[in-house]
Amino acid sequence: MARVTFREDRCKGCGLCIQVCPKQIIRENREKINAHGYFPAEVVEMDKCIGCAFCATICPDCVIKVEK
Amino acid sequence: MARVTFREDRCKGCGLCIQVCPKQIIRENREKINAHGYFPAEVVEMDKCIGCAFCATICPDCVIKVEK
Amino acid sequence: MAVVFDRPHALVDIPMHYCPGCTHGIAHRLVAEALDELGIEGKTVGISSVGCSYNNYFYFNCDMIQAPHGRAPAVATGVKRSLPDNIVFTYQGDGDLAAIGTAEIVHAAARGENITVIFINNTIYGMTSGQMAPTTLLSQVTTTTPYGRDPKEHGFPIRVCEMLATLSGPAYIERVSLHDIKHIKKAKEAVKKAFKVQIAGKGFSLVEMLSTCPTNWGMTPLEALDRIKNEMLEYYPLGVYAGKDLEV
Amino acid sequence: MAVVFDRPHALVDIPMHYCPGCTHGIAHRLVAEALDELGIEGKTVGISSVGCSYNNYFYFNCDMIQAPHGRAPAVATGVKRSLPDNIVFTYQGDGDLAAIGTAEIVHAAARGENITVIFINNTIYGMTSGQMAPTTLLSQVTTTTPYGRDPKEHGFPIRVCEMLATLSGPAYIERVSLHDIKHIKKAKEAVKKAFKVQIAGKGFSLVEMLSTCPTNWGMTPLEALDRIKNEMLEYYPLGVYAGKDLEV
Amino acid sequence: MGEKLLMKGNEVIAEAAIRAGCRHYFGYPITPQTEIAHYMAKKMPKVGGVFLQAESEVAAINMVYGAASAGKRVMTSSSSPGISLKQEGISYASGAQLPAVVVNIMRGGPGLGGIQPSQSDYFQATKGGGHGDYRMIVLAPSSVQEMYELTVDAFNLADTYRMLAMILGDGILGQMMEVVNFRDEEPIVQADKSWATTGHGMKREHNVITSIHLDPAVLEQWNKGLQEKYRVIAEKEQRYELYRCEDAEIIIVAYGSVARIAKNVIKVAEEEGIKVGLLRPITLWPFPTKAFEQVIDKPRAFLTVEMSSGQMLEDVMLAVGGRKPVYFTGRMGGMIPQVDDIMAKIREIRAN
Amino acid sequence: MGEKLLMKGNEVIAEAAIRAGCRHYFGYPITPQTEIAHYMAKKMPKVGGVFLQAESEVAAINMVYGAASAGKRVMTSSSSPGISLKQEGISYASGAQLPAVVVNIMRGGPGLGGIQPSQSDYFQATKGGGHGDYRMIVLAPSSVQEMYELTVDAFNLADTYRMLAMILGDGILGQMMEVVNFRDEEPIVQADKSWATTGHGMKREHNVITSIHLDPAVLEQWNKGLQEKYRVIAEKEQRYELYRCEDAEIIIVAYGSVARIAKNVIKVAEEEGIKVGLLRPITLWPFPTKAFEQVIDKPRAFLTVEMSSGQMLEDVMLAVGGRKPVYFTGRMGGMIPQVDDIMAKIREIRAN
Amino acid sequence: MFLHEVIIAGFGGQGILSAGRLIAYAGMLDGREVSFFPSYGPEMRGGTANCMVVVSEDPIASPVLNRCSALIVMNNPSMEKFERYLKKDGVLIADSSLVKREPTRTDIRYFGLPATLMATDAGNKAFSNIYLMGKLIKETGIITPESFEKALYGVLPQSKHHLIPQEMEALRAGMAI
Amino acid sequence: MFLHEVIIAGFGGQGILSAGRLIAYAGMLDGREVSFFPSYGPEMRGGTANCMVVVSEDPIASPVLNRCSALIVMNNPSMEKFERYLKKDGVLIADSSLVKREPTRTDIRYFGLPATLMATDAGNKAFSNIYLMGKLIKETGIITPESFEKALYGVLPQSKHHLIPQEMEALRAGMAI
Ligand SMILES: Cc1ncc(C[n+]2csc(CCOP(=O)(O)OP(=O)(O)O)c2C)c(N)n1
Ligand SMILES: Cc1ncc(C[n+]2csc(CCOP(=O)(O)OP(=O)(O)O)c2C)c(N)n1
Ligand code: SF4
Ligand code: SF4
Ligand code: SF4
Ligand code: SF4
Ligand code: SF4
Ligand code: SF4
Ligand SMILES: [Mg+2]
Ligand SMILES: [Mg+2]
Repeated sequence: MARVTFREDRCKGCGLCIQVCPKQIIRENREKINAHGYFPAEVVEMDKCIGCAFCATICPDCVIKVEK
Repeated sequence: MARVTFREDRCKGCGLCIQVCPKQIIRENREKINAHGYFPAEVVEMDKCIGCAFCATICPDCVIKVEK
Repeated sequence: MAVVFDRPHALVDIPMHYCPGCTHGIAHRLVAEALDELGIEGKTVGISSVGCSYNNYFYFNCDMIQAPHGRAPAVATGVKRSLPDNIVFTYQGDGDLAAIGTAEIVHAAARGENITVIFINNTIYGMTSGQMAPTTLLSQVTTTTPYGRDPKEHGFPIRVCEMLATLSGPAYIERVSLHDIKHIKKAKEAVKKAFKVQIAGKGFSLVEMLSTCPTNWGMTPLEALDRIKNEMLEYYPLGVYAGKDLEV
Repeated sequence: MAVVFDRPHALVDIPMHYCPGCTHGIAHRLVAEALDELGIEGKTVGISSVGCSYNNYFYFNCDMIQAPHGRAPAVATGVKRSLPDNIVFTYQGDGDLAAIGTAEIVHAAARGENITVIFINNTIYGMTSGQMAPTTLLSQVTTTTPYGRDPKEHGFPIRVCEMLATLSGPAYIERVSLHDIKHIKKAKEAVKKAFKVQIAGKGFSLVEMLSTCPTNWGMTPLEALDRIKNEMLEYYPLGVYAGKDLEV
Repeated sequence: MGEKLLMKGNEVIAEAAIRAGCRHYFGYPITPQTEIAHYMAKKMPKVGGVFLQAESEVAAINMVYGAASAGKRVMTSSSSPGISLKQEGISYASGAQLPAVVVNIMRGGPGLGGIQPSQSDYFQATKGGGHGDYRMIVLAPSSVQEMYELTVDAFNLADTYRMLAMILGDGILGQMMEVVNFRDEEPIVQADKSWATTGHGMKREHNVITSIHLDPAVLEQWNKGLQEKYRVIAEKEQRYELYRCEDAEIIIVAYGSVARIAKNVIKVAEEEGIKVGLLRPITLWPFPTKAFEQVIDKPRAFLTVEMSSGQMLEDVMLAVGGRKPVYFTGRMGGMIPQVDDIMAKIREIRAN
Repeated sequence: MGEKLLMKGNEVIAEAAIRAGCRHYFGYPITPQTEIAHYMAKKMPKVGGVFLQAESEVAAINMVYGAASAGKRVMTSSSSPGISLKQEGISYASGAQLPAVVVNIMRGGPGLGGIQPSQSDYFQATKGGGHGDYRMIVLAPSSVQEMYELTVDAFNLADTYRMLAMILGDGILGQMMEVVNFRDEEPIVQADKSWATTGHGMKREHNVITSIHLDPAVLEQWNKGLQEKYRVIAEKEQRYELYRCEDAEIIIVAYGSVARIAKNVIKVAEEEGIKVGLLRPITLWPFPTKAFEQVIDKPRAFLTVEMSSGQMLEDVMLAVGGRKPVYFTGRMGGMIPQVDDIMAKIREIRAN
Repeated sequence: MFLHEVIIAGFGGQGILSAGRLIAYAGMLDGREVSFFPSYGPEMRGGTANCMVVVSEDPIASPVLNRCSALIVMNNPSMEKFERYLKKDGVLIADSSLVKREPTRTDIRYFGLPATLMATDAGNKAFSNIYLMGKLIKETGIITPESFEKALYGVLPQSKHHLIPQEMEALRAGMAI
Repeated sequence: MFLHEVIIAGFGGQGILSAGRLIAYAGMLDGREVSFFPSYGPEMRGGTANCMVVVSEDPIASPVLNRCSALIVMNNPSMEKFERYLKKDGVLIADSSLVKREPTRTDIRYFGLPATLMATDAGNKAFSNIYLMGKLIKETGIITPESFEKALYGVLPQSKHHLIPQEMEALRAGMAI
C-alpha cells in the first residue's frame, strides 16, 4: 500500500505529476483555487497508488510526499 | 649576384640574422654603437651573399633589404 | 508506512518563486538531495548567480552568497581558496555562465578549481523576460531574436561542456536533462558525482542540465518538457565530457 | 638587380619599440605583407590591444583603433558591423586575448564574426614585466609564479585554438610559429589565408603565433627561438584547427 | 504635423535614436530598460540597421567604441550595475573623444539592489565613475516626450563635441507610457567625421583612434584639450526649467521623474498657501549653475529632492555657494518620494 | 624596536597587508602597481597564504567578494583602468557590507592614458564610481611609512565597519623607495564575523551574503543602515595633517605625493617671506571637514593642488562653504606639479 | 476639473496591464492627457501586477500615484495593499469571485462584480478585466464606451479584431450591473 | 644643511636604478633620511631610465626632483634632458665614452669619465656605473666609501658578494680621477 500527500498550497498546477503518474490517478482540481491562484493537483484514487514517486520526482515545487 | 643592405640605425643587434644566414657572412659590428646603443649587424663578405633573404625574413625590425 | 519521498532537509521549507512547471525547481531539489545524502549541508557554501534563481539563497539551507551576474565562479574561487575544506558550488543560468560569465567559467575550469558548478541551460534569459542566450537554438524566437536566431546575425549556440572539455583543468563534466523521470534520476547521479569529485579533491566539476522555461518559451510545462526531448537533445547531446573513467 | 625583400608598404617606416629579437616585429611584418599582397591596406581597419604591441597603430599604415585590454574582438565587431565591406583585424597578446578578453574572443568566434584575429602567444605578459599568462607553460618561472607554474595553484595553460575550434562560428583557425625561416613562411601563408577567408565573407579567422619574449624569459633572442622549438611546440601543436578544407 | 503615439519611455528612446539616424545598437539585457533592446531587435532589421545583443555590458560598450570609431551614430543602454561595468569603456571613449549615446535607466543600488526606480547613479554619471579627468554630457528627461527630444539632442551633442552623451532616466520614466508627438523630420547635426577609421583608401594618412599617450606632457596636452572643450560646453549647453520660481518662497531642485512629483507638491502647497517653485536641471552635466544665478535672490531656501541619499545635493550646494540654505529630502532603494513627505519637509523648513 | 628597511611603496603595501593578517590576495597585473602582486606571489606561499592572479580585474574583485564572505582578510590592487573595471564588484561588496581592502595606485587617464602618477580618480574613489548610494573609506598615504601604517589601518577599519577601505596612492608613492619602520606587532582589530559564510555545521541558521532586496521598502531600510554607518564614520574617522597652518596666509590643500611637494613649496615660500601652510587630508572619505573648521579663520585663501583637473577641489569648496576664497592649480595626465608652478599661483593669489 | 487617477491590481496574467493601457489609450483618443505606469520586473511572475493610470484635462504632474480616485482589485493581496490609496468618495471595484472580503472603509463607493465567474460563464475567462472596466466607465466616466472600442481597434493586432464585438459586449455587461 | 638631490640617467640596462638604490641604501646606513624615485614602465625597455635620489639630514619633502645638486648622465638624451635640472654650482658627471658633448652650462662643475671604457677594460662592463658613483662620492660627499661597501653587502644576494671587492676597486678608481 502506498500514500501520497500533496501540499495543496504549494502546488502551482503545472500538471507535470499528472502526466507522469503511471496509474493516471492525479488530476487538476478545478473546484479549488489556492492562495496563489492555481488549481491544485490532487489524487483521486489513492488506493491505486503504487508509491513509485514519479509524481514527486518531477514536481518542481516539492509538493508531494510519498509513503509506502 | 645579390646584395643586402642593412639600415644600421634600425638594428638592435639581436643576432637572429647572423644565426640564420646560410653563408654565415653576417656579424655583429663591435666597433660601432648606434643611436640606440646597440652593436649593429653587418655583412662582411657581400659577394658570398646568395640573396636567400633568410636574414630579412627573420629580422624583427625590418633592417634588411635584399636585392638579386 | 515508510517515507519513500519527501523534501530534502537542505531545501528550506518555503515556497519557491519559479513559474509553474519550471524545472529550476527540480534542479534545486536534486542539489539539495545531494547535500543531504552526502551529509555536507553543514560545510557547504553555495553561490547563487543572477537569473531567475538569483535568490535561491532563500531555498538552500547551506550558507549562501549571491554573486554578481556571471561572476559566481570567481566568487566560488575566493571562497574555496579561503576554506579549502568546505564544499563550494555555484548555480548558474546560461546567460550568467555562458554570456557575461564566459571568462570566469573558462578560467575556473582551466585552473581546475576544486568547485562544483550546476549549470542550467534553458536556452534563454528567463529572469529578464526571454532574451536570446548564448545557448538559444538556431531559429528560436526570443525577445531579442524576434525573427528567430539567425547564425549570420546572432552566431551559433555555444556548447559549454564541449568547450570546457578542451581544457586540462576539469575533472568531471557531464550534460544531463530534466525532461523525464529517467533523466531526472540520471541528473541526480551526476550532481552527486560532481560533489564527490570535489570532496575527493579531484578538481573542477560541472553538471549542465537541460531545463525548461515554459514562460518565455510560450509553452505549457508539458510542451516545454517535450521541447527538450525533441529539439534540445539533438544539439546538446547528453553524456560525460570529462572524467569518464574517474572513480570517486 | 631586383628587390627580393624590402619592408612592406603597410608597415610605417619608423623604428619599432620592441626589445631586440622580439618576434612581435616579425608578426607585424607578416601582417603588413599580407595587407600589401592582398591590396587591402586602404580598406583595412586594425585594432591594437593592450600589451607590448599597444601602440602598433604607429606601425601599421592602415586605419587603426587602440582597444581596451582584452576587448579588441568587441571593438572589431563594432567596426565590422558598421563597415561590412572593410577588412577588420585585431592584434592581441595572450594575456589580452586568453585572460581578460576570454569572453570577447569566445563570443566573437561563436558569432562567426567576419574578422581576422592575430594572436601572439608568448606564454607571458610582456608589457607589464613578465607575469604569468593563461598560456604560461607548467613549471615556467614568471614574476607571479616565482616558484614555477604549478597546476594545483595556477591551473593549466589554455590552448586557445583547440578551445575555439569546438564552436561552430570559426571558419579558419591555425596555429603557427615564428621560430625559424620555414615556420615564418608558413605563418605568412596562414595570415594571408585568414584575410582571404574574411574577404570571401566566410566568417571568423584566427592565427595563433608562437612568439618569443627574450626580455621576460630571461634569454637571448636565439635562446628564445630555441625555447619555442623545444618547449612550446609540444604543448601547442601547430596546425589547422578549423577550416582545414576551406578553399579561398 | 508628426505622429502622436502612446508609448513606453524605453521604447521612445529606441524610436528616437532610430529617428536621429542611429543604426547601430549594442546592449545587454537588464531590467528596467530591456524594452529598448526589444524594440531595437524588432526595428533595426527593418531600417537596415544593426541590433546586436552583446555577451556582456563590457563587450557592448566596446562594440560602441568600435562603431563610433567607424563614424557611425551608435547607442548602448543599460541600468545601474550594467553601467558600472561600462566604466572602463566610458573612460576610454571619453579619452579617445568618441561620440556615442549611453542610456542609464537607473534602479536601486548598491550591488544587485533592486529593480525599482532610483537616482543614485548621479555621482557616477556626472563626476566620472570611470578613471581620469573626463565628463559626459548628461541629459535628464522628465517625460516621455522629453525622452524623445533629448535622445535626438544627445546624438547631436555627442557628434558636435565628439564625446559621450548620457540619457539618465529611471525605472519610472523607462516603464511609463505617455503620449509622444513625433516631428516629421529630426534636426540632425552633420558633424565632420574625417577622423573616423573607415579605411583610408590609399588617399590620406592612416587615422588612429587612441586614448593612450605614454609621454605625460602629451597626455597633459590632450587633457587640456578635453578640459577646454568641457569649459565651452559648460558655458553653452546648460539646460533647465524654471517653474513658478518668480515668487517662490522655497525652490525645489529636482530632476527627472522626481521633478514631476515636485509639480504635484507645488499644487498641494499652493492649496496650503505656500509658494513653492521648481528648478529642474535638464543637463546634469553641465550643471545649470546659470539657473541658480537667475533665481538666487528670491527664495528663502532651496530644497533638493532626489531618489538617492543626496548626490545632486552637492552640486546644488556648490551652485548656491552658501548664499541661501539648502535642504534635502529623498528616498532610496527604489522608493519614490511622496508628496506628503516633501510637504512635511517644506513645513519643517518654514517652521525654522 | 621593529625592523627598518629601505623599500618600495608598492612592496610596503604588500608587506603591511601580510603583517595585518591578510592571507588572501587576488589581482591582475597593471603598471604602476605590479610590484604588489610580485611581492605577494613570493611571500604568500611562505606564510601559508593565497596569492592568485585572476583572469581579470573583474574576476579579482569577485574573488575578493568570495574570500571576504568567507570571513578572511583579503586585498586586491590595481591602477586606474583596472579599478574602473572593478566598479560593479565594489558596489556589490559595499551593498553586501563586506570588509576588504582595495588599492588604487593611480595613473594618468582617461582611457589607457599613461602610466605616470596622477590623482584623477578622486571622484571615482570618494563619490562612488559604481552605482548606488555607497561609500568606501579612502585613505591617502603620502610616504612609504604611511603606506605601511594606513594599509594596516585599512584592514582594521574595513573589519570594524564591515565595508571596503581603499588605499589611494599614485605612481610616485608606488614606485618610490623610502625607509620604513615596521612595528614588532600590529594592532589588529578582531571583529565579529559570525555573519560569514563558512558552513553552518548544522549548528546555526544558514548565513546569507547578498546585496539584492527586491522589495524597495526593504532595500531602502538596508540603505538607511548604510547611511547611518557612514554618518558615524564621518563623525569618528576623519584624519588629516595640519602643517604650519597656525599663521599661514595661504593654506594649501593637498594629499598624497602632492602634499609632499607642497612642503617644498612651503620652504621656498618661507624664503620669500610668505607664510604658507598645508592642510593634508589623510581620509579622503570621510573628507576631513573638521580640519577646515579648525583653520577656517586664519588664511586669506585656500589653494587646492592636485594632479587632476580639480576634483578634491569640490570637497574643499563644500567644506569652506564660501567663507574664504578657494583657488586651484594642478597638472594632469601624469605631469607632476612643480614647486615653481605652485609658487607662481601663490604670488598670483597674493597679488589679487 | 477632469482628473481621474486609477489603480488596477491583481495577479499577473489577469490582464491588469492591458486594462490600464486600454484606458490610457482611450483617454488619449478623447483628447485628454494620459499616463500609464505599470509595476514591472520578475515579481510579476506568478505574483502580483498593478498599474496606475491618469486621465486628465491638464498636464499630468506625476504618473506615480500614492492616492487614487478609482481602484480595481482582482485578488486579495491587492485589496490589502491598495484600499488605503483610495481618496474619500473614491470608487472601488472588486472581482468578487476572487476577492474574498469587502472593503473596511466606509467613506468610499464599493462595487463587487463576480467578473471571473461572469467571464468564465460567457466563455472567455480572459475578458474578466473588461467587465470591471465597464463598471469603472459607468461609475466614473473616465472614458466612453465609444473611445474604448476605438482603443481596442487601435491596440489589438488585426488578427484579434474579430473578438472586439465580444469584448464590447462584456464591457456593456459590466456597465449594466 | 646636509641635503643632496641627485639624478642619475641613461639607457635601461646601464645599472641606473641600482646605482640610485645603492646610494639611498648607503645614505640610510649613514643615518640620513633618504628617498629614491625611479622612472618606470615600458618606456624603459631599450629606452631611457632615470632615478632621483635624495639624501638629507631633514625629513624629505618630495622624492620627485625638478632641480638637483648632482647629476650623472650615461647617454646623450639624458644630457639633453637633465642638464637644465642642475642647480648653480652643481656637479655634473658624465660617462664620456657614451656622452658625446660637454655641457653647455658654465655655472656648474663638470666631470667627464670614460666609465664604460674603463669598465670594459677592467673586464666588467656592468661596473661602469660604479666608477661614476665613485666620482660622485668624491665630489659631493653624499655617502662614504665605507657606507657604500656596507650597502653592497646589504643589497646584493650572497651569491654576488664575491664581486664586491672588484666593485670597491672600481669605486676607488672613480674617486681617484
Ligand atoms: C551586470 C548585469 N547585467 C545584466 C543583469 C540583468 N540580468 C538579470 S538575470 C539576467 C539573465 C539571466 O539569464 P540566465 O542566466 O539564463 O538565467 P535564467 O533566468 O534563464 O535562469 C540578466 C541579463 C544584471 N542583473 N546584472
Ligand atoms: C584593464 C587593464 N588591466 C591591466 C592592464 C595592464 N596590462 C597592460 S599590458 C598587459 C598584459 C599584456 O600581456 P599580453 O597580452 O600577453 O601581451 P604581450 O605584452 O605579452 O605582448 C596588462 C595586464 C591594462 N592596461 N588594462
Ligand atoms: S507515487 Fe506513483 S502511482 Fe502514486 S500518485 Fe505518484 S506517480 Fe502516481
Ligand atoms: S507537479 Fe507539483 S506543482 Fe505541478 S501540478 Fe503536480 S503537485 Fe502541483
Ligand atoms: S640574403 Fe641570405 S646569404 Fe645574403 S646575407 Fe641574407 S641570409 Fe645571408
Ligand atoms: S636580425 Fe635585424 S635587428 Fe637583429 S641583428 Fe640582424 S639586422 Fe639587426
Ligand atoms: S521565467 Fe522561465 S526560467 Fe524563470 S522561473 Fe519562469 S519558467 Fe523558470
Ligand atoms: S617585453 Fe617581451 S614581448 Fe614585449 S617587446 Fe620585449 S621581448 Fe617583446
Ligand atoms: Mg537561462
Ligand atoms: Mg604575452
